[in-house]
Amino acid sequence: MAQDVLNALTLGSLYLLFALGMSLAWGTIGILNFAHGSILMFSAFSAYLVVREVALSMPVLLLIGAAVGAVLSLLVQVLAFEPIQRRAKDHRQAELQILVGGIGIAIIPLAIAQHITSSVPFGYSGGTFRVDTYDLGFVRISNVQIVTLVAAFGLAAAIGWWLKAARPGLALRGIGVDPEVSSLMGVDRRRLALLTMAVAGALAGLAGVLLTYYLGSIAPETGDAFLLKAFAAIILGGVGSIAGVVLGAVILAGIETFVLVTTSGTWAPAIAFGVIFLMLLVRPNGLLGRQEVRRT
Amino acid sequence: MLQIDDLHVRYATAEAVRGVSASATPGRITLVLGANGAGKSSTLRAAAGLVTPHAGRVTLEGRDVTGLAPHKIVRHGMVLVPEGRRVFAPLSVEENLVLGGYTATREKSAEVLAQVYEMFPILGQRRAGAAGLLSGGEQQMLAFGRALMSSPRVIMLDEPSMGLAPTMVESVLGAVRGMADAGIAVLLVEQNAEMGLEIADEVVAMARGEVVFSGPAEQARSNASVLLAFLGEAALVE
Amino acid sequence: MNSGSRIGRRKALGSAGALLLAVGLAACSSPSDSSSGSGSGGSGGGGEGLPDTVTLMAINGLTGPVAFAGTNAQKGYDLAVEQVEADGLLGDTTIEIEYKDSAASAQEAASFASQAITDQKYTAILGPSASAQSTAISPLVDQAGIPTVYVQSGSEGVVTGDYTFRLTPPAASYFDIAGDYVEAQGVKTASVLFNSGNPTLVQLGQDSVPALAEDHGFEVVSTAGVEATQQDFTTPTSQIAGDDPDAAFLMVQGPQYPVAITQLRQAGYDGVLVGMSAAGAGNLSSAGEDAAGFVWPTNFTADQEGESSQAFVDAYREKYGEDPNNYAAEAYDAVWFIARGLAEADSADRTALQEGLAAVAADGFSGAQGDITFDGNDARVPGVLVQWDGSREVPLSTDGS
Amino acid sequence: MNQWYLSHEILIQGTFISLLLALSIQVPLRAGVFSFAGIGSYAIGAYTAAILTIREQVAPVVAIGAGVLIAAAAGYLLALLVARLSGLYLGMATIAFSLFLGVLATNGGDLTGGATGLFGALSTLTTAHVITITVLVLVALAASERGSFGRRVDAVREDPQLAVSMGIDVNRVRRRVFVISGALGACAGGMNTLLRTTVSPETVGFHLVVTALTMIIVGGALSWAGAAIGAVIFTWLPSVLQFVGEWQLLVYGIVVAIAAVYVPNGLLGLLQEGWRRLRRRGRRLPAGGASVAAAPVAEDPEEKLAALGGPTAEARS
Repeated sequence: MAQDVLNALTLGSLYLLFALGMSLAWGTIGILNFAHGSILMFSAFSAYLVVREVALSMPVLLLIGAAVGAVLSLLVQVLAFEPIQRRAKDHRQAELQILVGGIGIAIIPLAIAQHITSSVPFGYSGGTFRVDTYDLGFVRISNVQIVTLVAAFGLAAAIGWWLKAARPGLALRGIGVDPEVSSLMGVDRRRLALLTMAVAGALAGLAGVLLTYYLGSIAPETGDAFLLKAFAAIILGGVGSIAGVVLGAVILAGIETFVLVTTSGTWAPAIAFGVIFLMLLVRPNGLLGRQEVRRT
Repeated sequence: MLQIDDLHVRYATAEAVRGVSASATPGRITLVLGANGAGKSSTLRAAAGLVTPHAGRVTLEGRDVTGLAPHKIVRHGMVLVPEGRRVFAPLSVEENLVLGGYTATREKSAEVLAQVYEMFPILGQRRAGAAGLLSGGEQQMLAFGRALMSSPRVIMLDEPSMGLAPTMVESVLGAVRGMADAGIAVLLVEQNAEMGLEIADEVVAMARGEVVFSGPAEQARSNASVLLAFLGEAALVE
Repeated sequence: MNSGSRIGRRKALGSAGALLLAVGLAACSSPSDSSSGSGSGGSGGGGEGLPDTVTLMAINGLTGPVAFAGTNAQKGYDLAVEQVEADGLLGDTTIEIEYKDSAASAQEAASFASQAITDQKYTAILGPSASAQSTAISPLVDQAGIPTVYVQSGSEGVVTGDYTFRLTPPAASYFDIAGDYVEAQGVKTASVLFNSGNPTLVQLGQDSVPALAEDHGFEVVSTAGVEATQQDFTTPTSQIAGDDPDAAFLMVQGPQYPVAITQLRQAGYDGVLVGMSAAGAGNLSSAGEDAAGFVWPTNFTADQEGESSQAFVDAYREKYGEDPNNYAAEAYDAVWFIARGLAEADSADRTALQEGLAAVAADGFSGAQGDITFDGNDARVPGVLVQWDGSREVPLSTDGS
Repeated sequence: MNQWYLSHEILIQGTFISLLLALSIQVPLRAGVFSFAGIGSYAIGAYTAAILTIREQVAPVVAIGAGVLIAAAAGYLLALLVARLSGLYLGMATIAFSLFLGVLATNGGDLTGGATGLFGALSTLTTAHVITITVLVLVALAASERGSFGRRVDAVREDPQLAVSMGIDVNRVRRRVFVISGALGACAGGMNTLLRTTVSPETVGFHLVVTALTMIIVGGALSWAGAAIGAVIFTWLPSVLQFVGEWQLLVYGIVVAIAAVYVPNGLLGLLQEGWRRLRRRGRRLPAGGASVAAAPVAEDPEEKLAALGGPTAEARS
């Protein structure tokens, strides 16, 4: 039982790491980035390309992953999403175009990674970090599990605090409510949008490297598999609320773990879809979402 | 202080503002009158940088700010209080105000915040509550306070009395007068001409995107019926 | 020295081909008897009934998620074409393969198939390796009457008529070779983890393992399904670790293997681990030492015994400088199968080739996968049990010793 | 010519089926309803046709028709369920609905054939039937893009509130497009199954969402002609791209990304633009814009224009 809870928390922390950046960008600057999974994968993949040549430690790989993720995310923002927002005739059209653009862009890193790896999983066995497992009697926990848990919940707390207390965080929330008035308050929306995308990308990069450590290896297609799960977690918790994402990720992982433990698991894939659908019907703002969700 | 010269604003199919000129000077209220669709809001939005003017000039204290991005114009000392108040509803009252002082330093912001609370005590009482829970009049006060947080030298108000109860309208316009008395240049767009004329120093009347009258408020007040008739006729044409 | 040994092998293969041809003739009572007489005249010289070039269309996922299978199959095809030519089985006739990339699209695959059907230049099709693409092709080719030889495509509905053949034996057909090993390890209880999105894996997990349990006296204590693309196996693996059975059967997709094994070991499970053929082809390398001792039955491994298998492996190593995997071996066998069918039919006519292939299938032949027999049009091999020793796969004898 | 036709028959069939699928997403989109329920309807149509054909040996028209009716009914119920949602939220809810059906198919036991799916659905459906059905659908849709219904749909998209004030029952229009979308999707799914004789859960996954969406976006979102352009391009692109070999997927991704970012009105938009320039009559706006401007506008037109022009100016900041 204790092990199941720990497992659910770990799975939840993986969803969280992935969903955090996505939720941040969506809830504030209104960008639902469908290339997020691809960015996560490609950051982890870049770290793999480096570690294949040089044996590096975990912190260095995490840095590489975060840097690659931030750069990719910025590129996507500057080359795709900014032009879309500049040209779109209204908000709804921009949303749709960003969605499709993200889907299209996501194919590009995927194609490159698939080509180099032939879709064979890659891992960091070339690095210096080794996985150890500790048996605490009532649960078994590995060092990478601890890192993942601490990183996910720690980063969520840090971002939550930043949004709440720091002035740029406040400005970002303002943009989430009313971008135009925010700029009337002197907020440079473009700069904050770039900052947000960079942070989201860096989070995706971190998540990718941690995920690869935690799972042992990931495949080029792994990023996409997390996309809809992360989306379910965001919807469950509520768009624009960091506490909501944390709650959503943990609850989703909890339900999935429960179903896996109590059934043969063939219905497990349906849970995320069920959660998305039911939440949107019953409470579109999510458990902790603000009342005024942008619903254009 | 604020000088708008021969401004033209064009949208996809129509020219909303055609050669409008207006100005606002410290301590005085310039009232812009006009029917729906006369181009008042467009003039303000263009001056604030929300839309790019097609032609013309906007200068602030002699500096050309035409076509600058809105967040830059704020830094030049001019702020727009948009139509419909548009407070950040889910954010707390205080967060709204702090965001208003985004361009100021932390110390300056704290100082002005205290002044705003003094000016609008109700905001101080509700500082931790969500802005969306305030009444319409209170929200308008918050919008004023938020605009004042950047210590502007020019303030543009787009229909502050819209949708408010008559008693609220009076206190809102009182607050507008107060801002001008504090030495700020005020450009006020108001549909409620009679109330507006009571506090205005200068009047600009617009119809179909053009200025049809411009002059001191006394002159407008003395010819109020003529002016109103003209505006009414213009409104019919619209 | 190298070239000397190659000539020797060629001879061996050539005579093997001739022998098969003769056997085929003896067994054959089809209308092609008369023409095959002339074919037999040139056991090393080929038949007059064949054109200079026989063109095959290979529809394969060369890009996309199944690219790994597709590109390796391509190597196997190419090697076999070279060997057939050198062998002289078809005389002066050469086989030419045109490659079409169906990526991951059943529609693309079906479209290429219909191009092959319409264009009389193509004698046969080497089919795609993904079941979803193959099931879309089978009704077309059966109706149009163009022989089609698949590799992989383990699903039902692929080998449906006279014209569809499959050179990859279903994993379930040789899965029982794991039984003796498991029994020798003293396994009394077992857990099963299977991918619920893949028909082959579902069948193995839900039918083959329980059947094995019945035959070899162990009990399946738990069965869990995972999603098609699942990457986190923490919950099922710690459940298995909690149940602590003697053995765990992992029936998942290639990329899932290193993850599942690593997590199972991290969960503290140290029992016997058994998988299926998807664990091969280098998929375990990223798990490294964690996967040491992992055992799976497969249709082919580079170090398996048998003359025909080793001849293939040697030639492959020489040509590509690497060990062949099962995808390459199956593809290699597929081309040899068609070549033998062509020799049998002594004609590039599609109907004649189908009869030739049926005759070859009736007799079976020795190829990269060992001694291949057929159940109808569907290949069967004895299979080989292999073990991951931490860095590479090595064959085990099936009794587990 | 005949030779060419035979060897490309599958792609020709595929073009028409993809077109119907793309239309099942586009019809709602034209009414401003961002719904992917058409993908789920495709699954409903595909499985219904397969089950009826294999088990009951019914005629193709019955097999497909049954799927169309079921999906249309499902679309109606879904429209009632998601009446409160719009935008991306509606999009994601309907994606969830569609993908859920895939899981349902995997767990359907003998009825749906589980993970293997169903095969052997042999029927007498021919390419000519497919083309005829598609053309009839296109004629109906083209007609609906004109006339009063088309104007109502455009109004609902451009400004739902304004549409309400014009006396349009927005919810009714929404329910209708859900039903039409369901019927179109199911028709595509049913025909595809009967032509391919097989259906499996993996053929009705998320990739259909991507396919349909890219066709519409690249082709043009506001007219059936746009969907047709998209369907032709993306059905034939892979065979055209054979020459780029292993980089096919990469090229595909780049094409979609560039189209989505830089050609927001799709190729149809570009063509119309070019045509307009050619005729030097730059006054007519694409589809909706004109009809809204012509509508009796009760509210402040200046504000309305400002709202339309807003984002362009805002994004400068």
